[in-house]
Amino acid sequence: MSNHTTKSRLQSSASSTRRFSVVDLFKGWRRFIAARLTAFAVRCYGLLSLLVLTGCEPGILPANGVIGKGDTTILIDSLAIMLAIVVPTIVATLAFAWWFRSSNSSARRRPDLIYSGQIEMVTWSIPLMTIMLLGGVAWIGSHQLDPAQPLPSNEAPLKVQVVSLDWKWLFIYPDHNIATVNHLVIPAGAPVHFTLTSSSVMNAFFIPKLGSMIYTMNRMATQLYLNADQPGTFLGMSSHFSGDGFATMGFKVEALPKDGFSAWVEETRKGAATTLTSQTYQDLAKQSMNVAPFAYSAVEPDLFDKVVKQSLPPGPGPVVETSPGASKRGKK
Amino acid sequence: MSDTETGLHLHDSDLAPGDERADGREIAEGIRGYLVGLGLATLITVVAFIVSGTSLVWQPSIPIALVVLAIAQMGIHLVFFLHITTGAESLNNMLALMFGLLIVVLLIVGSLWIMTHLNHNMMPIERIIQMQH
Amino acid sequence: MLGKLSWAAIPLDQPIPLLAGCLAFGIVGGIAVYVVLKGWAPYLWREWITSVDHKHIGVMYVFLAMVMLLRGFTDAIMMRSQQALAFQAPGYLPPEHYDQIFSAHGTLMILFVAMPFMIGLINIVVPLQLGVRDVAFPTLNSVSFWLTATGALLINLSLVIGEFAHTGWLPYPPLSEFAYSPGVGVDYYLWSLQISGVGTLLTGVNFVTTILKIRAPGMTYMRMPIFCWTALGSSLLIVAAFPILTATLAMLLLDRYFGFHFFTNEAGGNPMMFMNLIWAWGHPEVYILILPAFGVFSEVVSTFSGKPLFGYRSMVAATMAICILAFMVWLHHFFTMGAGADVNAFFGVATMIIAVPTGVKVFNWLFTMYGGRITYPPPMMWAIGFIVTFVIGGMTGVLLAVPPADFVLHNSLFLVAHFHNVVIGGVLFGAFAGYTFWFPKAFGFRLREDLGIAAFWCWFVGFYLAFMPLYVLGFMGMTRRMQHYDVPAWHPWLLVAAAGVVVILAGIGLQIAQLVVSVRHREQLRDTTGDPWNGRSLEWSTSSPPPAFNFAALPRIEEDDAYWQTKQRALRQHVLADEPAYTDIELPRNSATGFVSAFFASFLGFALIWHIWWLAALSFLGAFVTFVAFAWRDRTEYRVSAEEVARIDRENRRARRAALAHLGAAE
Amino acid sequence: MSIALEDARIDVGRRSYLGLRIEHAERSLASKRVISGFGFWIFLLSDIVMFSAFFAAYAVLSGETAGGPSGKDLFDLNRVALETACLLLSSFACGVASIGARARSDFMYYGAMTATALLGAAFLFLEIREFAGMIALGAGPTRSAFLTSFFALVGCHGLHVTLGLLWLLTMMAQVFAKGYRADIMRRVLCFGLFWHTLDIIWVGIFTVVYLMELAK
Ligand code: HEA
Ligand code: HEA
Ligand code: CUA
Ligand SMILES: [Cu+2]
Repeated sequence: MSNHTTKSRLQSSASSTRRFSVVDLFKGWRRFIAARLTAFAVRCYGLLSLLVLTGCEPGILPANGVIGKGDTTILIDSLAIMLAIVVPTIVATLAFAWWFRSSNSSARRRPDLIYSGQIEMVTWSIPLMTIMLLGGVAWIGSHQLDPAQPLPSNEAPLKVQVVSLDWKWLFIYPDHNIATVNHLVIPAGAPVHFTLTSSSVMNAFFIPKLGSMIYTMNRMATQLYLNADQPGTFLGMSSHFSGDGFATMGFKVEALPKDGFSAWVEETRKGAATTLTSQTYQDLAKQSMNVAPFAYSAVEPDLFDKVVKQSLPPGPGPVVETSPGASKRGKK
Repeated sequence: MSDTETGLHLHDSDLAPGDERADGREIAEGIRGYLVGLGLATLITVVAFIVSGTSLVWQPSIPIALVVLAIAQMGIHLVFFLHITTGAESLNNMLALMFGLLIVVLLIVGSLWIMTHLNHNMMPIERIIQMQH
Repeated sequence: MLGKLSWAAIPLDQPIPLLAGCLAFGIVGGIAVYVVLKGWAPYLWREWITSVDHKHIGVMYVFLAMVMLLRGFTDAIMMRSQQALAFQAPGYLPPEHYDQIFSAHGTLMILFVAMPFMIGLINIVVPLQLGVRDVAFPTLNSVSFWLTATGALLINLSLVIGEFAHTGWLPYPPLSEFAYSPGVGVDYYLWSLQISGVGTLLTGVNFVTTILKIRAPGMTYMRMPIFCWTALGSSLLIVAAFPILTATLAMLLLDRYFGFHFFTNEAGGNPMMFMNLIWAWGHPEVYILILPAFGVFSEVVSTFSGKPLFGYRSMVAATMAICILAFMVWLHHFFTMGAGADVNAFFGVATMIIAVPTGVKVFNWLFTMYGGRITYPPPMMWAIGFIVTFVIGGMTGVLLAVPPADFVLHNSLFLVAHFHNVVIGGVLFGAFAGYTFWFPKAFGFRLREDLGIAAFWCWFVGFYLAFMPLYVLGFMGMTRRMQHYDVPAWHPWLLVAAAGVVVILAGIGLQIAQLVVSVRHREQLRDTTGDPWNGRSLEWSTSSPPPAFNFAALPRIEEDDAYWQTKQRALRQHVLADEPAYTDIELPRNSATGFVSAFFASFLGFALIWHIWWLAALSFLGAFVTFVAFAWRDRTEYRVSAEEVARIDRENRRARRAALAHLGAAE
Repeated sequence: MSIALEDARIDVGRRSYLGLRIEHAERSLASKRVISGFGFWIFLLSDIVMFSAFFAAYAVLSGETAGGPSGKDLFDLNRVALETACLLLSSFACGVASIGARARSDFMYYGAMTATALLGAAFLFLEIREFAGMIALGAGPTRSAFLTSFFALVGCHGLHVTLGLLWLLTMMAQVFAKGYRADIMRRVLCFGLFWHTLDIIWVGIFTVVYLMELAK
């Protein structure tokens, strides 16, 4: 087979070594069509399971939660500040272009206007002032909305540990000792403290409605505080490309009223689902796409730390085939 | 640029980097220049090696001393071996050098600043655990 | 024997790229055979392939860029149609293919379209504007071009043999590390960029040296046309930024080939370092592209407004300021990595500061137009379209530089819209303006204006249709690089975007038609004067196309806007300057060094990608021997006799006199 | 004996500028020697920028020993001192060679070039011994990110020295075959620049990599 190792996991993994002949060309096409059909079926199934996402609110506007509102307010303000100078610039461009066209006999020509100290002052200072204003906004905004900055609240934040895997999301609730995959449930009105890492490659954790995204990286733990003011169902996703299964990394975010959240925790604990142990984690870490949401009723202690500290090895990535095409390097 | 006023082209009186002044010089004089460079460079190298191993100076100042010595050393190489000077005839060479150094400094200082902050924010797992408990 | 290469490398199961690739190589091969059969091969070899004439090299750069543009556009159409179809459906491109497409599209467009186009224009124009005969290192110039071509060849080879990277146009580790990308795709990427990167670096060295050291007498810095300044800025950026790229890619290569741990997850490697380094190159890179475009627009706006550029000194200062600032902002590409408030805020503000010199440029163009007598041939249309479009793209860029805003827009289609806004509205429009502006100079005949203007409108409308929806989609939370999606609200906007691409396609069709029709009617469109636009700088003072030696005698410059002033004087006094005393002219001889070393470099790259070590060693040796052989040459120049020079120049002077008479009559 | 500048700058003071004959204009272009030297200088600066990326990587990764040996365990100050001495002296010898070439003194040119080559080779020999020793200890570049960045940075310099040696031999051969011709002299100039620059980079390496580590 070729080097498209990841693909072959999804499609037929037949034929490892083959010699080339013209007949193969046709066989290749037949196999191509067959594989395409199976792949299509697999995907349709996967998509069905993801259809739940279509009920989620996707956009960043109108925002929900202090961070989302903060981010988008700054965004709109900055846009307004700049439009105040950009729109006149565009209008002036079109106006000058129209008025000074060579056929307009009423335009006053000033071929000697090539320097003017006054105009120069204006051309430098207008953008400069705008940027000073905007720079101030940016400076204060970055400090107040830094993702690692705890939210002001008299409630202790809910802790959620997030692991991005190839290609799904794992959410661990250390205080409740449960975990979910591709399904994040949070209490509305309470701050949430996410600690995030990745099992293999980089991703970014992003719930547009709630604001700030943040990267997830193996061996590292990033911090993010968010909250949802109102209950709702939102779209969550990876916003940093992570390989062929990237587009299937959507997850559903439910902000439930407080009692609803407790009920959900209880339900999940009692659910017949399995325990997340080092072993099940390593199985989960293998590449897969379109994983339907599910939950773990219990979690091995400190599993997240083991991932960050690499006592659990990074996700394995694609399986290297033993065909002539693939090289022997890569086993560590 | 002064050349606009005088009407003289700067590049008329250029020197290639590495060239000494254009008017011919004696061999002995040339060698003397290199010897001076060699002497100074040796001196500074020796000092640097001694400083790095000594316990006589205040320890935290050693890296700073080493950096300063390295910069001095590079300056000596530039002046005595590469003949980059501030003279008008090698102005372009000097400007180019300055631009290069600026980039080097921006790249190294910027990278270190960014990377220490990133590492500080994400590496020490103990600290993160503390924050969680 | 053949390393990792086997029949399995040919992607029989991916008919689309395979067919497209075969078709492309078939066409190229067909053209090659046709050329040989027609007996044009010696001409090609003599006048183009081995030419060290900066004008010919420039034309070849632009040609390469246009061919790659078509390839990149094919990718763009595929992405747009995939996203139009892939709503709650898999679409027709499976992920591993889609991922290769956007990676190849980005890489090609930035490095093999935008860069060669700009470098091509610089090559054609800068020595002419400086009033000199050639660049500082003519043979090196040819080497640069051919190494760039090698890079382009390797990338396109990945269509048919093996695969391209699935990692995006900047291959972030650990995804691009061997553990997660064991195929040859990333290796194709790395080697083609390393090889073409050497070429680009040499170009940068060449033009910094040319502009700082070789100018016609009297051409002081403050008299240089502004395009030379922006070319200088761009070259300085190349010289300072490309080594960073080379080093970074070398580190990734060491990781992939020898198990080093720069950016791996294991053994203490740090992927964040890659992002840091690659953007330390990547951000200056976008200014490498845009600065020459700014230069083109400065020339165009001033020429067609019939006025000198307003605020020349400010323009120079702004250009140089952008050069330095370009190296102080790179973190804005990873605000969301979590470097903390201070770092984010610093780089955010530094980024915004670039809007100041850029704004100054925009306003100076406006005041150049103010009080002018503006005509609207295609170059000027592109310029107006550029100002309007680029200002929007710049504004969204500044918005992304506000860290909290970037926290919700990073990697979204808003970002994609931003950079297409500046890259198409800025760089590509600039390239097209330069192309239509200098085409008569390079080939001696004009392009049809009606078709050019129609093409402009298609591009302009198509661009807004194709990319404004992406801003909306960014607000709607759609990220980039999505092979499929399930959110119903996104679908209609993606359909509009797809429609926009069809309009752009019409624009491209018109551009091709413009070229074909103009070539066929070149006799009617002949530029006999050498000065079709009533130009201002020295390139218009020589014939179109210029003779190999550009100027029979080097012009002596005594004021700004050199050629304009000469013309004015001639008009006033009704005479041309006296005929100079003609002398023999020495010119560099043709050299196959560039072509031959690129030939070996292609094999070298290919062998390294496929781990065919013996071939790699052999081709390295070949390249080395070529180099030594070149260095051993004794005769590197040839002579054009004074009579020949006189003959050519007298012809030019005759045409010029006629043109001046015409101008004088019009006045 | 006085030293003649090859390609000596054509006298282009005010005289030829004011001289009205236009063909003199060409003479006011910079001489080829200046152009080559300056171009190569720009190239060297870009090379320095490339090294600075490796320096930055080293600075960031030098603490990442992944449980393996650190610099303190591996570096030997005496060898570094010896290496430094070799390079410094070779830089001096290279300077003497360029004077020799300009003075047309075969003895000086070939003699000093040979000395340069020998000292450079000695440096390389020491470095290769160091690398081999480390690899034998299991401290090769694949052991940890620290060693990765160490081998890459120091190795990249070593590679430059190797290429420099090749170039040096070529320059001796070219002068031997073609004499002190103007174009050859331009290359001698560029080679000298290259060699001195390698020494400057080495100053950075022995300070940042070796001395800093041992001073910790
Ligand atoms: C110079 C840079 C450049 C240019 C010009 C373009 C042009 C276009 N780009 Fe692209 N694009 C990028 C740089 C560029 N792009 C980059 C860097 C990425 C990111 C890649 C990544 O994610 O890693 C990207 C990604 C990207 C995406 C992926 C978005 C995603 O991640 O989801 C899409 C989707 O549709 C897209 C579309 C287009 C379209 C429709 C055009 C159109 O405007 C097409 C333009 C058409 C042409 C350029 C045709 C050429 C014209 C001619 C051939 C005329 C020639 C003839 C004569 C003059 C005679 N681009
Ligand atoms: C030629 C290409 C080009 C140019 C010129 C620019 C110009 C600018 N870019 Fe852009 N940029 C790209 C190409 C370019 N960019 C690419 C390819 C990417 C994405 C790469 C990837 O991720 O794949 C990117 C990404 C990118 C980001 C990262 C976003 C993210 O990943 O989340 C940011 C953030 O700050 C940014 C900012 C800017 C700014 C502030 C400018 C400024 O230079 C713009 C300045 C211009 C103006 C502001 C307009 C004119 C000014 C006035 C009329 C004056 C008045 C205006 C004000 C005072 C506001 N760009
Ligand atoms: Cu990324 Cu720490
Ligand atoms: Cu940028």
